[in-house]
Amino acid sequence: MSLTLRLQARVSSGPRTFRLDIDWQTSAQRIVIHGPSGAGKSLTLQALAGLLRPSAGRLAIGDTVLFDHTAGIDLPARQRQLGYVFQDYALFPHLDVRQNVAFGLQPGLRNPLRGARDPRVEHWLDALGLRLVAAQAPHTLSGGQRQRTALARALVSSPRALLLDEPFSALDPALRSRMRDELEQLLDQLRLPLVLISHDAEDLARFGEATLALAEGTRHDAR
Amino acid sequence: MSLTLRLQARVSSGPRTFRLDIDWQTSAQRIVIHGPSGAGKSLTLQALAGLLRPSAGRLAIGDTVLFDHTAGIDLPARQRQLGYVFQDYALFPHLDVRQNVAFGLQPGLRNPLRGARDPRVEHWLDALGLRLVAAQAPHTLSGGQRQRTALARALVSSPRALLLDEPFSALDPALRSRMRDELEQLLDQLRLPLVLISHDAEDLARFGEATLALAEGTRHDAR
Amino acid sequence: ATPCQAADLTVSAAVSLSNAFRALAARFEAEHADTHVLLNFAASDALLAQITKGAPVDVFASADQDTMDKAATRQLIDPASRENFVRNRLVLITPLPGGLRLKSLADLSLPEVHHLVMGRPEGVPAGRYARAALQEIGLWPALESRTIFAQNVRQALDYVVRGEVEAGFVYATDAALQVDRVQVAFEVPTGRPITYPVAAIAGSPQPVLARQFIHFLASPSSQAILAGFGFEKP
Amino acid sequence: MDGALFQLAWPALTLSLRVAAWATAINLLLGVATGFALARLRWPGINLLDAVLTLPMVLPPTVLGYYLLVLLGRRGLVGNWLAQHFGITLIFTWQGAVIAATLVAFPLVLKAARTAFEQIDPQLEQAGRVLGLNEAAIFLRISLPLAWRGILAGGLLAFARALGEFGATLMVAGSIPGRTQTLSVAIFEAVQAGEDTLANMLVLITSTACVLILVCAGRLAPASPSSRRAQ
Amino acid sequence: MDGALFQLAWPALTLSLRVAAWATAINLLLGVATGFALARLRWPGINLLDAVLTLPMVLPPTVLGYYLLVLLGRRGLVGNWLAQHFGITLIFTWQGAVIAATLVAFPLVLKAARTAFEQIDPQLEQAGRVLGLNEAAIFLRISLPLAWRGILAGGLLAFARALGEFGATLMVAGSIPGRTQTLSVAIFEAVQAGEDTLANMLVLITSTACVLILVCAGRLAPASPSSRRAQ
Ligand SMILES: Nc1ncnc2c1ncn2[C@@H]1O[C@H](COP(=O)(O)OP(=O)(O)OP(=O)(O)O)[C@@H](O)[C@H]1O
Ligand SMILES: Nc1ncnc2c1ncn2[C@@H]1O[C@H](COP(=O)(O)OP(=O)(O)OP(=O)(O)O)[C@@H](O)[C@H]1O
Ligand SMILES: [Mg+2]
Ligand SMILES: [Mg+2]
Repeated sequence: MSLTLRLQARVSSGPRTFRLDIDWQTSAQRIVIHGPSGAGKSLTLQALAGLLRPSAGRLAIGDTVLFDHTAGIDLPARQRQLGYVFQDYALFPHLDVRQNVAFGLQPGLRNPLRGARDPRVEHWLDALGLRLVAAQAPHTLSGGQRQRTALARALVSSPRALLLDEPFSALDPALRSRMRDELEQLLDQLRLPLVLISHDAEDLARFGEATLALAEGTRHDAR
Repeated sequence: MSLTLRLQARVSSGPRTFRLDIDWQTSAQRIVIHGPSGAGKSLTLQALAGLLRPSAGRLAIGDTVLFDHTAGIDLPARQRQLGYVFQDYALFPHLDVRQNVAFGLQPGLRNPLRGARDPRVEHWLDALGLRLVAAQAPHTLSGGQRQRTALARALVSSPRALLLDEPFSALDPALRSRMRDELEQLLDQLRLPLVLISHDAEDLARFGEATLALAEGTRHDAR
Repeated sequence: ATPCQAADLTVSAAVSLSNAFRALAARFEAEHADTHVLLNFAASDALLAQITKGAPVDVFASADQDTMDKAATRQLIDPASRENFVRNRLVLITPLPGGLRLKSLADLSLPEVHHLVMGRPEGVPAGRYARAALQEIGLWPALESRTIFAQNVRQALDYVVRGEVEAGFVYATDAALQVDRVQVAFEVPTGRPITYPVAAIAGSPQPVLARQFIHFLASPSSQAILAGFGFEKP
Repeated sequence: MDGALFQLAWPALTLSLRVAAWATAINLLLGVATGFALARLRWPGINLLDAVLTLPMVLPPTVLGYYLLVLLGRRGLVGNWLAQHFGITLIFTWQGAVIAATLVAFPLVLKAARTAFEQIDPQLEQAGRVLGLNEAAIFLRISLPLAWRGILAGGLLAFARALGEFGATLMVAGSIPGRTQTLSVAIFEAVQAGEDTLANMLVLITSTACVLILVCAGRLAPASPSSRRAQ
Repeated sequence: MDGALFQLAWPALTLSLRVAAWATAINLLLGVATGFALARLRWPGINLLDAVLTLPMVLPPTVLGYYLLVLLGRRGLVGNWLAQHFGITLIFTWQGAVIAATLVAFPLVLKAARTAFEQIDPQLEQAGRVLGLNEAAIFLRISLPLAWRGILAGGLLAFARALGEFGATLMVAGSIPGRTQTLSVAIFEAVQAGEDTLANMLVLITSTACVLILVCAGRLAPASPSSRRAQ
C-alpha cells in the first residue's frame, strides 16, 4: 500500500493545547509508530480512524483517500472499514466477550445474541485463547483478556487495514510472541496493511517495514 | 520484610468460576509476580490490598498481619496503608491529575482543591514528567500519562509497601527505564517492600529478589 | 409557626365566595382598625376537614347547609352564631352561541342532549340539588347515563362554556361569570332555598371579632357588595 | 373485598392501569427521543429548552387540564381539527385521560433519559462507528442499552405519576364510572364525600397494585453489567 | 404588571420559592441518603422498599394532604405531640406547606440518586479505600461527586414538582393570601373563580420563574468531567 499521513490537528483541555503536525508518506505495507508517552501516537491513529478531525491535511491508505481538506473529503468512520484496537480497549460493557467479538460482523440494528456462534468468531476466540472466558462480561476479565478481546473484535470483520494501539502491552512474553505470529500470518494471508503503535523493540523489528517516530506532536526522526 | 501469601479465593461470573490457591512465603524485600494472562496475578494483589476477601489463608507483610482466617483477622483496606497501582489505573474522573495525585495525602472529608500545591505532590509530578498535564482531567490523558498519574498517586503518600500491577506497561522504553530508576531509588531510601506484577524480563532482573510464577490460579514454578 | 396576633381573624370560605369575600374583607378591615382578615378558600368539605383536624379558624362560611350541619354535629361551631347570609339559585345553562333552546327539565330527555353536566352529588352541593330536582319529576333514571359528574361547579361551567356538553346545572353566580358564553335557559326549582350558612368556630380565640364579622355580612352595605356578585338576600 | 367495592374498584383499577401503561409507553418513546437529542445536540439554548419541557411538572395538574380542555375540546384548535378530519373526540374518553397523564409525566422520562445518555462514555459509541455501524444502529445497540437502567427508573416514576394523576385527567376525561373514572379519581371522590373507609380501601388497592408492578418492572433492567466499567 | 396583580403575585411567588427551596433542600438530604442506602445495601427486599417509597407519587396529592392533615393536625398523632411538647402548629403555616411539598417530591430525588449511585464504577470507591479513606470520606469525596449530575437532575424535577404542588399543600397549609397561599394555589383559585386573565398571568409568572431557576441551577453540574470515563 502506501500511507499518506499529512495532518494538522489540535486538542485542548483547559489551559493546555496539544498540537499535532505530521507530514509523512511511505509505500510500506507495515508501519510502526513509536515515540515517548504523550507524543501524539494515539491521536494520529484516531485521525486515521476518523475519530479526530484534522484541521488540515490529507490521509490516505492505499488508493483510499480517507481525508483531504482541500478536496473536502472526510470519509465517516463507519465507512473507513478499519480494524482499530483502542489503547484502553473500549469493550462494550453490556455484551459478553463473544458478543463483543461478533459485534462488527452484523451491521444491522440488533446486537449479536448471547448464545449465537459464528465460525469466524469462534476461530478468533480459539486463536487468542479466549474460549474459557467467552461468556464473561468485560468487567470480569483480566487485563490481558480484555486486550485480546479488543484484538479479536478488530480482526474478525476483515477490515481494509489494521490500526493497533499497543495491542500486546498487557500480555506475557509467551502469549505476546504467539499473538505476533498470529498477526503476521493474518497479514500475509489477507495482505492487510498495518499501522501499529508499539514501544517494543521486537514489534519494531518484526512489523516496522517503515517506522515513524513522533515526539511532541510532530515527526522526530525516522529510524 | 517477609511476605506470607497463603490464600484461597474464588470469583465467578455466570457459568465460570476461577479459583485462586496459593501457598508461598518469602523473606525477600522485593517480589515480582509473573505468569500468563489470566493466571490470577491481579486477583492476588487485590487480596493483599484488601479488595478481595479470601475464603481461607493468611496474608502478612513484615510484622503486619493483613488477613488471617483462623485468627479472624481481616484488616480493612483503608488501614493496610499500601500503595496500589491498579492495572487499569482507577483514576478519579472528577479530579484533575494534580488532585488525583494529592488524593491520599489528605485523609479528611474534602478533596484537595484544584489549585493547591503540596511539595510532595509537585515532586512526583516532576519526577514522573506530569507537570505539563497537571491540570488536565484523566479522560484527556494519553495512556502513558494515565499510568504515571496512577503511579504518582500510589507513591506520594509514603505507604507501608507498594503493590504495582504492571506499572510500566504503557511507557516507552526510555521512560520505563527512568521510572525504574526512580522507583529503585525510592525503595532504597524508604526501605519500602515491593510486590510488582510484570511481564518484563528487565523488571524481573531488577526487582525480582524473589519471584512467584502463577498459572491458572496457583503457584507454578519459582524461578 | 407564627402565633395569630390579637387582631387576626381567619375566615375559611367556600371557593365560590372568593371574589365577593375579598372585597368584603377589605371593607371590614377598613371599618375595624388593627384587624387583619386572613381568608382561606377551598372546597367546603376540604375546609371542614381542616377545621375537624384542628386548623386555627375563626369563621366558617360554607356553600351548603349539609357541611355546616356536619360541623355542628361535631361541635366545631358555636351554634348560636350560625346564620344564613346569602341565597343562590340553581340554573340550567346552555352554551353560546348555538346552544339548544331548552324550556324545562323535561327537554333534557331530547335526543339532542348527548351529555349534561352537574356536580358530583356525593361531594358537590349543586349536584345534590340538581339530582333532587330530576328525581322529583322522575327523569333521573333516564338521564343518569348521559350525565358527566364534575368535581365542582366551576368544572361544570367550563364544560358548558367549551361546548363539550349540551347543558349543565350551575349556580346563577357562576353563570354570571360567563355571560358572553353561556345562556341561562331557566331557573331550576329546588325544594328548599339554596342558602349559604356562616358560623363562628367553637373555641376561637376571637369570639367577639368573629361575631362582628358575621353581623357585618348581614349589613346592607355588605349585602350590596354580595348582590354585585350575583348573590341574593337569604 | 365485598361486592359493591369490587364493582367500583375493578373497572377503575383496570382503567387506571390501561391509562398509565399507555402513558408510560408513549412517554418512553417521546422521552427517550427527546432526551437523546438534548444529550447530544450542542446548541446554546439546549438547557432553556430542557427547562421549558419541564414545565408540565410545575403547573398544577388542574390548570394543565384546563389548558388541555381549551386545546382538545370540541371548540379547541386541535380538538376541532381532529373532529372535522377524523371524527375523533378526546374529551370524556379514556384516550383523553392518556393524553393528560402523558403530558403530566413526560418530564420524568425526559430528564432521566437525558442524564442517562450523557453518562455514556463517548468512546464506546466511537468504537461502534469504527466497526461500521450507522447512527441508528449505534443508538439501538450501544447508547440505548447503556442508558436503559436510567431510562427505566424514569419510566417507573412516570408510571407511578400517571397512575396517581387525577387533576388533569379529571378535567379532560370527566369521571364517568366504568368509562373514564380512574382509581385516583375514585379515591379523590371518596375522600371528598367523607367515605373514609372506602377511600382507605381504594388507596390500599392502588398502592398494592403499584408496588407489585414497580417491583416486577424493576427487574427489566440488568442489575450490573451495563452499570459497571469495562475498560 | 398592574398593582393589584403585583400585590397578589409577589408574596405568592416568594412564598412558593421559599417552600420549593426548602422542600428541595430537605429532599436532597433525605433522597441522597436513602438513595445511597438502596444502591449499596444488598438486602433481598430492597426493591420492595424502593417501590413503597415511590408511593407518594401514586396517591392523588389531595388524598396525601388529607392523610397529612390526619397526622399533623392539632388532633392528629404527630400534630398533638408537637403542639404539647413544643407548642408548634403546622396546619395553616408555610412550614406545613414545606412538609406537603417535600413528601410529594421525595420519590423524584430518591430514584435519581439511587440510579446515579448504582452507575458508579465500584473500583473507584475501592481505590479510595486503599488510599486510606473511611467510608464517610469515600462517600463525600468520590461517590457523591460522581453521582452529582444525576442527583441534581432529580433535584431540579423535585423543585419543579414542589413549585407546582397544590393538592396536598392546600389541604395542610390552606390558602391564606400573603401567608400560605402559594402561586400554584393562587392559580388554581383564579381558574376556579373564572378569572382566566389572572390565571394566565400567574401561570406566566410561575413558568418564567421556574425556567429561570432551572436553567441557572442546571449549571451547578459540571458538564462532562464526572460523566466521562477516565481509565
Ligand atoms: N481530549 C484531549 N484534550 C486535551 N489534551 C489531550 C486530549 N487527548 C489527548 N491529549 C493530549 O495530547 C497528547 C498526545 O496524546 P496521545 O494519546 O496521542 O499520546 P500517545 O503518544 O498515545 O502517548 P502514550 O504512549 O502515553 O499513549 C497528550 O499530551 C495528551 O495529554
Ligand atoms: N469478578 C470476576 N468474576 C469472574 N471472574 C473473574 C473476575 N475477576 C477476574 N476473573 C477471572 O480470574 C482470572 C484471573 O484474573 P486476573 O485479573 O487475576 O488475571 P491476571 O493474572 O492479572 O492476568 P493479566 O496478566 O491478563 O492481567 C481471569 O481468568 C479472569 O477472567
Ligand atoms: Mg497512546
Ligand atoms: Mg492482571
